[in-house]
Amino acid sequence: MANQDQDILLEVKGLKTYFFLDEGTVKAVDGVDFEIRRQQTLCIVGESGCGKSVTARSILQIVDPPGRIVEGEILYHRRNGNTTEVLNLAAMDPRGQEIRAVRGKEISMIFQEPMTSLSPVHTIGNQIMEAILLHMPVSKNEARDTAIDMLRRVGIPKPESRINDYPFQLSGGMRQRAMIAMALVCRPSLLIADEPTTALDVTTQAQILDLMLELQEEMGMAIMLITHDLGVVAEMADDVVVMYLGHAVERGDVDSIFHDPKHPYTRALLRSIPKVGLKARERLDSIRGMVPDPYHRPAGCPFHTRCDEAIPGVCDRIVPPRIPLGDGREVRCLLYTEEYAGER
Amino acid sequence: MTEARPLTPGIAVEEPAQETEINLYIASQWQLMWWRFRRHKLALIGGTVTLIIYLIALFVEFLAPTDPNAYSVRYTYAPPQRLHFIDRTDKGIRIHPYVYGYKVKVDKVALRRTFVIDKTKKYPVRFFVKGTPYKLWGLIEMKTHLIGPVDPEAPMYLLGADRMGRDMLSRMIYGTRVSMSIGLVGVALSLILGILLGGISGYYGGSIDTLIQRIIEFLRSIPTIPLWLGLGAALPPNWPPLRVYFGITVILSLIGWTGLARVVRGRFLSLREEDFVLAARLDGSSELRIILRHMVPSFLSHIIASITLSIPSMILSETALSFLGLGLRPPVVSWGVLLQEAQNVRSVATAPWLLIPGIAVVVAVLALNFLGDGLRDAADPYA
Amino acid sequence: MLQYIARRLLLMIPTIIAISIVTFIIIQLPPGDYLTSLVASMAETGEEVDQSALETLKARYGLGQPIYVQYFKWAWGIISRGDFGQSFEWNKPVTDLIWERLALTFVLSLSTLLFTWIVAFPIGIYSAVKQYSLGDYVFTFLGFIGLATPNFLLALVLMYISFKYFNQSVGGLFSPQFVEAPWSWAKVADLMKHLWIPMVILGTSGTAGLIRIMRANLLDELHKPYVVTARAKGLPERRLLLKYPVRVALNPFVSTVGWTLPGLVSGSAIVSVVLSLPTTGPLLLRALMSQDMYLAGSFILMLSVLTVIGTLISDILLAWLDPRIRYQ
Amino acid sequence: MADDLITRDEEVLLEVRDLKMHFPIRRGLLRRVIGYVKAVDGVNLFIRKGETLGLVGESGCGKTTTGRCILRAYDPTGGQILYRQKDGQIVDLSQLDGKALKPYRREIRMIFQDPYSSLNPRMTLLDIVGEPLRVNKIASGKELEDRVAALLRRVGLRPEYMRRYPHAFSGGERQRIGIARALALDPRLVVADEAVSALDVSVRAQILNLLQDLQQEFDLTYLFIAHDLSVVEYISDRVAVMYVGKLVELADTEELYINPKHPYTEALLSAVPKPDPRLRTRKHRIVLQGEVADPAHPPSGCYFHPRCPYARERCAKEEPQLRDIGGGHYVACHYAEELSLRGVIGEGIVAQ
Repeated sequence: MANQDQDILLEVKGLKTYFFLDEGTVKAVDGVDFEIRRQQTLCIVGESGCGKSVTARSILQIVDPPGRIVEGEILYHRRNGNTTEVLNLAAMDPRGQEIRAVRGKEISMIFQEPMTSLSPVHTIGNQIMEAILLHMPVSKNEARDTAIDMLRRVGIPKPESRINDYPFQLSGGMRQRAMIAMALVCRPSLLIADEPTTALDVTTQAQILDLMLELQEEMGMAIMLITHDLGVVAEMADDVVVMYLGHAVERGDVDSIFHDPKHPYTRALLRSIPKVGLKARERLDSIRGMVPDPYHRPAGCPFHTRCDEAIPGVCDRIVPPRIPLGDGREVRCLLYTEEYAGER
Repeated sequence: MTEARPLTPGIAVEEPAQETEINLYIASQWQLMWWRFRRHKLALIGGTVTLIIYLIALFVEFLAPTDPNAYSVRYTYAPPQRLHFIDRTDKGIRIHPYVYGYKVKVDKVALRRTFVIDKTKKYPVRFFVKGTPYKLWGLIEMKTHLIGPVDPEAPMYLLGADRMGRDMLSRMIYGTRVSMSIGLVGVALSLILGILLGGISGYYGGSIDTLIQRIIEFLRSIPTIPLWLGLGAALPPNWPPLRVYFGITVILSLIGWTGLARVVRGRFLSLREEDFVLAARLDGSSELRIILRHMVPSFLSHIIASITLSIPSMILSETALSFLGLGLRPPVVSWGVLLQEAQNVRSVATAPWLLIPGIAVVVAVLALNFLGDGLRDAADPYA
Repeated sequence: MLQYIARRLLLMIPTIIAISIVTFIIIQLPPGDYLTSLVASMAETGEEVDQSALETLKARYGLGQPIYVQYFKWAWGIISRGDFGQSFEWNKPVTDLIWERLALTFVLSLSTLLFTWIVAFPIGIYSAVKQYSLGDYVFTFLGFIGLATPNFLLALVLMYISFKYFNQSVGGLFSPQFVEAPWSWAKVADLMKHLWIPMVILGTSGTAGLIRIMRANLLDELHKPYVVTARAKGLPERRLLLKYPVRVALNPFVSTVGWTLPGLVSGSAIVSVVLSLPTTGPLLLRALMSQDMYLAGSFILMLSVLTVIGTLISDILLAWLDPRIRYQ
Repeated sequence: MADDLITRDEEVLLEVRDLKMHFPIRRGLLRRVIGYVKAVDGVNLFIRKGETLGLVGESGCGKTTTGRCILRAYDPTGGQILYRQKDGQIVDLSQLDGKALKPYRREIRMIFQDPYSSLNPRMTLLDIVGEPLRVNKIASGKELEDRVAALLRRVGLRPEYMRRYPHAFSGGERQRIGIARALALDPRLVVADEAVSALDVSVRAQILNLLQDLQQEFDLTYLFIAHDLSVVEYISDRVAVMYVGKLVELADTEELYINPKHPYTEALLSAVPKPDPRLRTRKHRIVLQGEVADPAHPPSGCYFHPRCPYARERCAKEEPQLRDIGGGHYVACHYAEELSLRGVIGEGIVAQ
């Protein structure tokens, strides 16, 4: 097991991030636990409003107010040569020097909309060099060379001249490449990608996903990929966390999530997607109802209102605990407790 | 992925939604706007003050203690009096409103007349007193004033008197009607021009749009005040007051319409691209119906907000023009005309109360701005 | 970029022509002309009218001829000889009267603009970053009052206060001994001493307006994704604020400068009357009142051209600041 | 495509021939036209009664414009839109305007992509769904309410909700409202433009199932426009693929997915991530180089040739026409017969 500990890069324990609004408190993330292993890819999958993006932002403490982390630990295992130092990112001051040293250098992030995520009035070169100059003791010229190298690496043609371009002069795919270049230029040990391909076309998405995998092989960083697309998860993930209304309802390795899903939500989700190459015109199983709105979270298990296997009087009362299933798998469903296993 | 919405009833949620939610679901845009506006405290205050000011403008004749043009040489630059309520006489304490009279003291050194309050003379004041006869709205003959001295001849200058011994309070109240209405009429004029030209520009687009846009750009590139001054000076001095009044509103709205036209055009352009407008077209709705039924309700609220915000600038412009003597002229009474009395520092120094109409301007403009800001924030309750 | 500027310069020409026409129409609007009223007043006082001088003037300006002839004579005079015509009231060429006043107007407006920026910029940023804080409320409220108070009223109040409590009269741009004096360093220093009062008076509403614009612009930008990106890079908050959202919020801010400067110039007209400043305002007013048409027309024309140039400058500034416009 | 397919084949409801939609690009002060965006540039396709034709392509390929031309939301620059009326008569919709179009506005209806902007937030469900009935003078008053109630019930919404405003509903429910509006006039052809792409996965299946049920019940014909190949495969009988304003391939769904004949279709299919980790396609995925061509300045010859791994000299010179290579499989590629391309079958297994 010591070996496995060595492997762990980031541990999220009991994370709760709430938004305090006039209309009430939105529990965007309400108890999420997972680990990210070095050089591996963890996918967080869920529908809109499930809290996956907020989870990602909580790690870097860049949740916009009125949102803030109210509970939990985010343990980052920083490796210094042979020793490993464990830092609790959740306890750091969001504006302090400590967390800023982590941001962009050890953990970096890319976003869904490469157009709006880059400053419209600065060249991409300026924005990439800024990241280099912030974290590395190099001169401006060296930073520029590094930036050009990195742009070439992410497949931008003629990087020497492209470095002076503004984001609006690039196409969507190229912009996302520039974003990736900016995120990886300090060789972080973790790249958080928040729906990096959602705004892109399929063929461009394929290019970007391939690029990420290539760079992962080359640079050895771990990837935390946030997506709603189960296809992308299947292509990219080593480990998967399924989220629903702020809960991590299930986690495990990618193969078991797709081929032996445990949580009723995961199972329903997998059944409800049409698959390419599957015979056409076969009726899909749908999940009934709608995702409840964040102000009116159901009591008990958040999924019970739409769950076909919900036990009346139980699931609508008891918040399911985390139930380990071995092999690093975990599910939050009462059906897997000893008490209610019979109902399954 | 736009599934997350704050409001979700739904076929899956079987339990009846709560009462307040139901209200929210069936609330029309005006209700939603009102709920949103209500949260805006300053806007509420602004709205109330605006309402009061317009009510004053409506009942000027009744509210003003005297005729604004009644003058009295005896009371030139008489300072404001205090309204007293508690009357201590030998017979005991009586509670009734009254003012003290004035005594003239001549400063031998400065050779100046100054007024001092003469405590020996008490003039009783009544509410709903019978005073100078007037015609309310030029129609109903009345004599009752909200407040006034029991003896019509008695001096009552609660806000002081001007150079000709005219009552500032009455003049200010009368000024309210002119100053506030000039904003409304001016805005109404700009609105007609703005909606017409902005609507044409935005709806048809193309070369008409280009032309109208060029005209607007051109009008905006002329500095307003010199333009106003020039046009104001062009109004013949022998015009009757009413015609001058309309002349000034036309001048003001000449610039004012461009702003509104821009708002209308912008709204039209963005609405024309909305899917729900295309949907209405595909439903077979006629162009007129699309505009009136589907588009206008969507920007009416924005227009109202812009109107509210453009009234104050009209008021300020009128005040400035009249102050310079290029706008309204006596005997018309407006806040700007009243401030003209305060043009040189000597008269202000002797009678600082001449500046009081300025306070009225500031309060009115502030109130309208707060109201407009609140309306603008509430204008799009679906954002 | 150069092409952009060239195109904008070319565009100015029709605008200025149109403005000159409008100006000319305005100065022609009042019934009668200066000569008729001059003759009338002279006849009243029993002075003798020099018919030949009158005829020369009439011929020179085409008075009595169709209005477009008069316009062309006027316009041609300006283009060919820089001759703006004769001020009837002062009996001097207009050019002799306007330049110094225009220059002073410009100095006053420019210093007011600087004052406005220096005050509005940091307050606007503060108000946006600390939205809904006590400071924000105070500044917002003051801003509203500043917007609601007409400049001339402020001038009156200030004059009253200084007269009443300091027993000195505020007004003018120079101490009495410098008014007629030729330009010298001492006179410039004296100007600086007097400049600040009209500057503050004129700047109040502009400052209030700019604070609100800056605040609104910045609030729009503060939560944009690119700010989050920069934060995720590990940039310290203050540097991040200045480099990204403030920089982007600057663009719409700059586009208002074009309107601010001419707005100040025309706003100063009224304040100058109250404070009796030797700027364009009082002279323009007087010229308008006495139908001294060439003088009034020249002022309106010059101020309008100034506005057009101001807009041009702000467009160029904006293009320089915003690559999206520059590369279009 | 053969001449006048629609006159020969009774089953064809709509035939689009050489449809063109060019948007002028204007610049400068005088807004002079300096070029055209050829959003749709010679599209040929036909739809049979009762079938679903899927139209796929990447953003900017002209699929939405094609749909809107068929709905006559745009005035096409050129081409014909031949439509078979109920009585068998054939009309060219591209030639009609104003009043003459009105009867067809009832028969050809649209479902929008964005469930938010397509519903006027200031109108109640009754007004939104009832608008087509009202303006076509089909029902009013109590009858209108009854019909709206029936429509709402049919799409799975409670009729009691008809006095509510759209803001009371979630995205999936709003999409149902949009469907009810489209159904209000008993349409024959429904153009669904990305009708499910704005919806969350769990709601998407509900709407797809609903669309299928309604098709059965009302004998509807769908033109289903989408970028998501798995959704298109699921709902369509035949699929058409667009690239830069042109149709590159049109075939029966199974045929197209298993046996694509155009290199672009092959690349598109291989780019779709398959939701099964055991089938990771990365190693044998075709990743296209470069970017989609600019419809204002398309390349010469075959628009796809700069990115096509199989491109030859001829492709840069000669524009391939859409042709039937047998069995109703239309391709616009010079070498369709020679190339052996990979499709997808079964659970996404890559076939050779």
